Amino acid sequence: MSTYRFPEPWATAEIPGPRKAAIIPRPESLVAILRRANRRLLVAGSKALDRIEGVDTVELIRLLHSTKLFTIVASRNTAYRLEEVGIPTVASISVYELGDRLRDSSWTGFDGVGGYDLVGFIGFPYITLWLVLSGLKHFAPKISTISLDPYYHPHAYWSLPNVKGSEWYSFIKKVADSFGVM
Amino acid sequence: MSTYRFPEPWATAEIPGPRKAAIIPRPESLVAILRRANRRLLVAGSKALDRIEGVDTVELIRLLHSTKLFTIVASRNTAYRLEEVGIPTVASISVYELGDRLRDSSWTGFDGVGGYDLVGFIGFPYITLWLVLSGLKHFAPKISTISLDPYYHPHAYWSLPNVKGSEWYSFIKKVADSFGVM
Amino acid sequence: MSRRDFNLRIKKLVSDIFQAEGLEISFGRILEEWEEPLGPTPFPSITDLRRWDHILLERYKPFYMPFCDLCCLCTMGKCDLTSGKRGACGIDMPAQQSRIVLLAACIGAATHAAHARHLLEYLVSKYGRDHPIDLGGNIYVEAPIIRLVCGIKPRILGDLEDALSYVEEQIISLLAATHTGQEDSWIDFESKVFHAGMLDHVALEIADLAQIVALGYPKGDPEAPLVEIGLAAIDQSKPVILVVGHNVPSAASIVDYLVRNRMYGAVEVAGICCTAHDVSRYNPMAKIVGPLSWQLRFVRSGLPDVVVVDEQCIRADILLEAARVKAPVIATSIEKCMGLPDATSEPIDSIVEKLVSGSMPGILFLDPDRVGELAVKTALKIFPYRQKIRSLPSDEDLKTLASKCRGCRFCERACPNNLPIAEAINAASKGDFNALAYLYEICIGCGKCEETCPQRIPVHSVIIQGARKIWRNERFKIRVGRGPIQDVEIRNVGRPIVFGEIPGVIAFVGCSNYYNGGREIVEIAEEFLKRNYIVVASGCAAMTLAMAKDDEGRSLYEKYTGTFDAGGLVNVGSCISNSHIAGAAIKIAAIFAKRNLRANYEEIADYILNRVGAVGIAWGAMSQKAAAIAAGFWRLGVPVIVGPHGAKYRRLLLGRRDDENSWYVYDARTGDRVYSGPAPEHLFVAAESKEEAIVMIAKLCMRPNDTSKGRAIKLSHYIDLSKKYLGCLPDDLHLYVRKEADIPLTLKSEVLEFLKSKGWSEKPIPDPTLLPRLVRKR
Amino acid sequence: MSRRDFNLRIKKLVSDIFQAEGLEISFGRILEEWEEPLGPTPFPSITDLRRWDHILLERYKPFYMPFCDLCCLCTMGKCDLTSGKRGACGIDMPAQQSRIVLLAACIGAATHAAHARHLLEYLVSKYGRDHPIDLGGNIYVEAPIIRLVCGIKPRILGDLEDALSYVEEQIISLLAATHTGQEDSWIDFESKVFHAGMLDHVALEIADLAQIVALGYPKGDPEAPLVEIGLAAIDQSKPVILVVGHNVPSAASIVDYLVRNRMYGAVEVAGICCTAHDVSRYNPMAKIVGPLSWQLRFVRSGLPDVVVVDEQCIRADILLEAARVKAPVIATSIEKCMGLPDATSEPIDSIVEKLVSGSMPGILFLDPDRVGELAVKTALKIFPYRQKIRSLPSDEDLKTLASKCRGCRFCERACPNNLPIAEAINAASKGDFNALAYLYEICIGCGKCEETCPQRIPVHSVIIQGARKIWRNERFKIRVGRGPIQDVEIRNVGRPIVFGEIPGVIAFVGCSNYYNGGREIVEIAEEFLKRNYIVVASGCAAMTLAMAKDDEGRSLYEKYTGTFDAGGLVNVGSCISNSHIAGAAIKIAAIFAKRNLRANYEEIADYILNRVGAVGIAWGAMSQKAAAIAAGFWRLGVPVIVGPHGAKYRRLLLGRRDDENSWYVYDARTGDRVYSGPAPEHLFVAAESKEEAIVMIAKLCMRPNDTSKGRAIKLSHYIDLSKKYLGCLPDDLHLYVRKEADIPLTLKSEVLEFLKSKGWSEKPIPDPTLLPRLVRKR
Ligand code: SF4
Ligand code: SF4
Ligand code: SF4
Ligand code: SF4
Ligand code: SF4
Ligand code: SF4
Ligand code: SF4
Ligand code: SF4
Repeated sequence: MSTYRFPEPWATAEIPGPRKAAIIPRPESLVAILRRANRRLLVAGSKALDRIEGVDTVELIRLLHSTKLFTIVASRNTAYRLEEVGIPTVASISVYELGDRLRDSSWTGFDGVGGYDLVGFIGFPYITLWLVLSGLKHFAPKISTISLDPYYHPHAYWSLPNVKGSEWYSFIKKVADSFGVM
Repeated sequence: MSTYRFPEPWATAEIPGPRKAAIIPRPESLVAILRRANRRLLVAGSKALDRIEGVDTVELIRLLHSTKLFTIVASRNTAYRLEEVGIPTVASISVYELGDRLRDSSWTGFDGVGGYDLVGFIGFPYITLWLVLSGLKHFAPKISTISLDPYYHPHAYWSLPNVKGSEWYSFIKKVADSFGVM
Repeated sequence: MSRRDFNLRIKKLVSDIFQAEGLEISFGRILEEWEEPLGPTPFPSITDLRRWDHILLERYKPFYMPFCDLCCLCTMGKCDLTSGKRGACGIDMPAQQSRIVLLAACIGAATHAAHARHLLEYLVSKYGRDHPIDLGGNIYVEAPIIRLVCGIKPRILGDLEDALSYVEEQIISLLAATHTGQEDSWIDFESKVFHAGMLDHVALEIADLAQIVALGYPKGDPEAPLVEIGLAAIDQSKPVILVVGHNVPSAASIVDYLVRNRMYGAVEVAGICCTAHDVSRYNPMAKIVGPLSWQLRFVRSGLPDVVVVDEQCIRADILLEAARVKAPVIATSIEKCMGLPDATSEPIDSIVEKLVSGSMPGILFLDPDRVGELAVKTALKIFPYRQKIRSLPSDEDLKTLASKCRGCRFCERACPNNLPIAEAINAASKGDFNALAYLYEICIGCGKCEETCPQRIPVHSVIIQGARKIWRNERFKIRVGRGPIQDVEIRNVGRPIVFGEIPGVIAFVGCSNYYNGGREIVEIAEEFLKRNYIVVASGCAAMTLAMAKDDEGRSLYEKYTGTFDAGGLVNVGSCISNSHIAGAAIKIAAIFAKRNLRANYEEIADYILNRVGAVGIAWGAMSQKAAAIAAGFWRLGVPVIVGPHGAKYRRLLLGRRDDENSWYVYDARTGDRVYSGPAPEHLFVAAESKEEAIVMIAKLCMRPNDTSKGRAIKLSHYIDLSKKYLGCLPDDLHLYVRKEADIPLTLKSEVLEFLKSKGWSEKPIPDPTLLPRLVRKR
Repeated sequence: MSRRDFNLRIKKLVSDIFQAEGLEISFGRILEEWEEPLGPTPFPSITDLRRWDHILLERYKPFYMPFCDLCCLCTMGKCDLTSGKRGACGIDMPAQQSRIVLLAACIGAATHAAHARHLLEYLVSKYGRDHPIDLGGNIYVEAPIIRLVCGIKPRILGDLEDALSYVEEQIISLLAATHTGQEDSWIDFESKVFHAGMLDHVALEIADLAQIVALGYPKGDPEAPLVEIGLAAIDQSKPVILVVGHNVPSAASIVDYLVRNRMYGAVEVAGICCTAHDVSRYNPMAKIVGPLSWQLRFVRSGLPDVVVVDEQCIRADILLEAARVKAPVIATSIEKCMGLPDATSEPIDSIVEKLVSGSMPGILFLDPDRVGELAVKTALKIFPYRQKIRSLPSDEDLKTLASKCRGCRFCERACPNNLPIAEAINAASKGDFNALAYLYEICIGCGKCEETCPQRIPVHSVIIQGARKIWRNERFKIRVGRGPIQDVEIRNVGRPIVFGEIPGVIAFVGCSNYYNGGREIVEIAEEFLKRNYIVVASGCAAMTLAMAKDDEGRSLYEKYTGTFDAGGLVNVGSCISNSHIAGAAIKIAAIFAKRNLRANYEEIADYILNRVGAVGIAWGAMSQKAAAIAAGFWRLGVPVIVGPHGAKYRRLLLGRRDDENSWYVYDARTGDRVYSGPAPEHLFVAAESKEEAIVMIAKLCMRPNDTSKGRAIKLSHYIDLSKKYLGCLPDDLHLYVRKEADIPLTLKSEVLEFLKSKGWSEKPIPDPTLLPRLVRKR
């Protein structure tokens, strides 16, 4: 990954502070992280229907979905379109409302069974995710948040670095492949 | 250098922003930087008489002095003691006053001949140097500032990383050696 | 002021009267000569409404999204507040975030208070303390906010000073609470934020009331005139004076001078930001360029010959930008002196000379009454020389400039909206300017792209020039700010609003820091106008609403009436006119529902929260003032939706629809605790997308007090919009249906099926209140 | 207020009088009934003294050291301001830094103004508006700052309200200038900072004057009583009420209740921070624990049984810390509600019950007059149960805790002073606590070390417990704050100060954020006391000066007299008593030099800058208030030195001794421009070390007006101190010798030799001024 050595926030000025996301250097690392988790949530954002860095984001969500690892939720404007293309979401919810629930340690999740220990995010405007991840970093200390967008997100617990679209695609693809799909 | 991969400010919270000092990875790099410069100033700070990270800072200043590269100035409380041990200073000056002159592009230096293009700092309380380097980063854009203290100084143009005292000593020693001294 | 303090103040007054008998008359009038009894909280101090605030904040808890991990406010810092750590003063992250919110709200409220102070001093000096506050025959409740908060009824300009001194004193105390080692609890910081918001609204009302009555603005006229807006509305063949800012005296002085000297028509007066609103309220011959984000593009276009700035939201580089097109700047406010020499006491002609010759790029001139002469003379004299010098690249240069781009994308990474600039520049280098034109439509005109470009490409100028075809036709109509809502309008719509038959009042307010361009709020507004909601607007948002045309070339203001009624689009005016939006909500409680207004804040706010389906949309809120205005709405029980950038205000106030306990109210008839549904669900929320916002607006208009008929109407819109924009039935529908009668007839089977799947059953419809003391039978 | 505005106000008053005849008396008195003619700038607005500010700022230019590369104040940000880039609003880095300085100064000034407002309202309610402002027979110029700034002469408490309303209104306008899109020039931001500072001083004077005259504090008594200070001064065998903060009514109420019920002696009243100063001025039986940095150590010691907090500089975690030692907290200020339930209207005994039982860790109680009863009853009742529970580790636990340390040094990296903690903990794990004791002496008690320790070692507690031998003997004497300087003292010292025979007035003020412990300022102060400088002190610094003993066990206050005269050590009191320090400088101009005082700011400041050798030292300045206080001194022409952390205020105001042009003044006799030497060299400077500070102080005491005799004395100290602490002759000596007669006799040959090496020649001694209008012959 060409930008691996530059863990700067994609939006240059959005410097967070001393606690910054660890870079996920290789697909295998992400695979390992995913395997370790128990209850995984994937959140598809308000830009998930757009091409991001030239990549069809929905395609990546489909790949992630096919790993069968995730409960999937999506931003209000996104959810039904994912449903339409065959990606089931358990809820359509504002990412801020979601953040507000995630930071409540007594919240029992969308199935009423319990909270999530790993939450991946994909398909967001940079600033929206930056802020929500900040809220979670500070107030949901037990959740591992992962930015799966092709931008370094310092407020996440784990983040991809800033990468080109093609690299992003192949990264996610490799992760999905490791779980034996397609 | 063991901490090479952690270019965090030594004072954890003193995060500056998007523009951060480049690490000087090896003594040879510093040697190259020094060779490229024309007018070099070395500033010994208010802590230069103390042991820093267990190292006799005056000894390091002596080493740097012996390269004959630098005009040396020192903080008010430091200058005469350097003189006493045979390290000549052209001035004893508050580092803030010095910063105020350095940012004045019409200032002609201590010899009236011209400004400095490279200014090294050694022997400072972390926060003092952090602030002065910030002033210079923003308002003396043409000067390459170098933190020679064993702490990463993000506001410098070049900085050592956070290093142990022994590493610091041998780093400076090697630099001095390259200029054929001792 | 606490009860005790109020009594003290009365005592003090009495002793004054003792000393100076004559006083009895003037203070007596203010405190006594008004039929309405004094409510419990006249001139409330920080803690007097704290209980109400805590009620709200227990339901609408802040979700903090720290904008920075650090605190850097004192010399013990920076302090790292991550992972639950406390700073050197002992503060933790929630308190620190709410502290910064309070700081922003104080800055905002202070800005309006200072604005009101300058304006009031000026108007009093010019029109006398005794100038009556008379809004004409249709408006008797002249100052709903001042009556509500202060418990006084202002009759003359001078009376407004009492309210203003109170506001100033209270803001000082709030600001003090942000000092290191003061407030340490998030909930009390937030309560103080609400207080700042309430004070801000008082300041807004003082300022707008004063200028309406003194300067003869429209007094609630639904048929206020239409004026022109847009870059292309400005006639280049004439000398152009650009006025930018918020405080109208200088701009009014220009108009006066032109009128007095019969030169109107020979010189264009063009405004940006609220001064534009207000000068067009003063004289509809003035033109409006656009909202604050139009500053760079208009100045660089070279059209303005003189730039007159007053205060607030004016670019900090306006002097530099104006100098690049050789347009002199006249600064007129003590709050924005710009380092310029003070020429107030110099003879006008010698100043004109200096400005025209370019020996001075600008001056500070602090006499509003003479600004007109100075600006006009300068404009007339410089006009022949300037020849509308531009600082935009020529068409030919565009390609050359664009071809310097190395595709590093630093511009995108600096852009607040991370717009796809590099791609557009790349296309431009090949002669295709369409992508630039697209950028123009969504760019907020901040200039950060070009500040950061290592190739020194004037990116923003490239965008503007690339989009010249658009702005050369940018010419629309906007209805001049009409000011307050008439009492009679309130009487007409009060019932349908409170009972839900008018499905909601939607206010578009605030700045133009849009995430995705201004077009979105036009679409949102029209969606609701078509559905017979009442739409009101102010400030930059009111301008943006004008800046689109339908197929017949009409703007929304031409398509919809200016009446405060179903399907009306009401431009109240500038940012300080936001007071009339809050005022309308208050007047519904007072005029329609006959609740006591005077110093009766809690009850009125409780009324509005539970009964008045009003929602504020600040889609591009940028400023500290916007933060204060929003806070004023929160305390009053009006929810506010911001666009994606609004989340940068550091926290949202979110309800939890999944937490049943949050939504119990008292039934005022019985005292029972009754589940009322999550209505309104949030007090302050950012929407991620236009689609989400539209559906959210419809939802936030529901109120516990809705009659079944009203609820059915509101639900039909909610459901319809949800289907249209989100492709599904709302998943929380069951929480809003209390009785079968609430279900819109046409959707009955579908909804019933959904309700069944949720195990729904009927619930009582309460006479809702959150205040135990309002329960009638106990 | 501009001239015009002032006239308006007069007009307004006249019309008021017209309406209400009785008013004539009261306003007439304020404006007319005073022999001194009204100067040019009564109630100055932001721009009225701008010219003076610009004169100062052209000489003393800010050297900005940005504390952050970013701006995060609005939703268009964060903006990157590095490399000359401008933010989305167009602002650049110098403007942004000065904007933040202004914000801090506004917060500081607002805190004092709110403090003054609360206090004044309380005292007026209790003692009446007519309570006379009478400082006794030795003080006729009762309110030098108010007279100077406002042009009024307050005779009763009520008169102070006029000045306070002015302060509030102006701060609001300054705060407004920090809003996005307002001021954009660093020099005008800095001018506004000066304005904030001047307003702050007015607020300080209002507050201290009001409490002195109403509560019967010492009125400039040089022999104000000595009281005890230090942890060991507190008698553990009694119930202890700790009062923390700044606003005295609650603390006074405790004393009153004890006195009224003859219980003084049975309960200890111990104070931290300014409330401690003020309660000891009220009743010298109260004891002082120490400055703000003593909060954690004292609470953790378990000594306090009840903690009563009012406002300002109180730790944000005090409730948590107090709960750990089971001491209930009573919050008493609207500015610090702490999220606690408001129990003001509950019966005292039921509150006591809740606090003692622990069912509530604290309450908010907003009736100062009844706080005494509440606090005392709670203390008496809880005392037998609490048994002085500590939250410090036991001696045995110390080693165990220390041995958990992994040497990661995160504590050091979080410590504001990067203290060598890990080493000390390591030594402690081996049973050697000496290094801990050393840390105790220099630690500022912030607790960041333990917040960050991954091993959860309570680092600060470990330090305290390791140093128990020190604080178990921490017991000293401090002279109670005496308040103002007497007119007769001014008369005595005016001449020697102005002509240089008393070499300087040195004020130790501000907080205890020391870089290297408090001991340093004791050393600095004593150096100058021994040399017959006048030393004054206030706030936390005045406490620190007491906290060291000589070989005979005496503190500085016991060794030096309390007279404002050569070699005197004058504790004026709390932070708001800083007004008397500024007041003394002003009174020198007014009483000694007979300059008109009333509304004559520029002339008096020019006088002080050029003639009064006064220097402020805020060695541990931490707060926004300290920033405001310092700014007040700058505008008045008094230079301020801060310790190393003070550079975090984001900029210094530095003169350039190497730039000859900066140092020309007018000779008031001739109008000639005369080189006056760099005196004073800086307006605001941080010192890197104690040694540098000492020499700098001596230097900054020189003034252009010094007679040769005076200059010779000042130079002899400057040279002597430079040799003693910096090992050499000052390198700028030649700039301060105007005539041979300036050279100290004993050093003549040495100095002459030096002068020769510099090519020195004699220069005239001017009658110095920076104001052309003060030139007598033109
Ligand atoms: S105010 Fe508190 S958290 Fe902020 S820098 Fe100061 S000590 Fe740290
Ligand atoms: S001017 Fe427009 S394109 Fe440039 S950074 Fe600002 S919003 Fe983005
Ligand atoms: S910053 Fe400049 S060079 Fe880089 S992509 Fe943008 S326009 Fe091109
Ligand atoms: S709060 Fe703002 S100014 Fe302070 S460190 Fe963070 S980004 Fe920088
Ligand atoms: S105030 Fe200006 S510099 Fe600061 S964040 Fe807003 S736009 Fe950026
Ligand atoms: S409490 Fe003392 S040792 Fe600990 S971080 Fe603060 S100053 Fe340093
Ligand atoms: S942070 Fe804790 S573990 Fe690390 S060195 Fe300090 S005391 Fe030891
Ligand atoms: S000196 Fe500083 S810390 Fe002490 S009381 Fe005053 S402002 Fe607070």
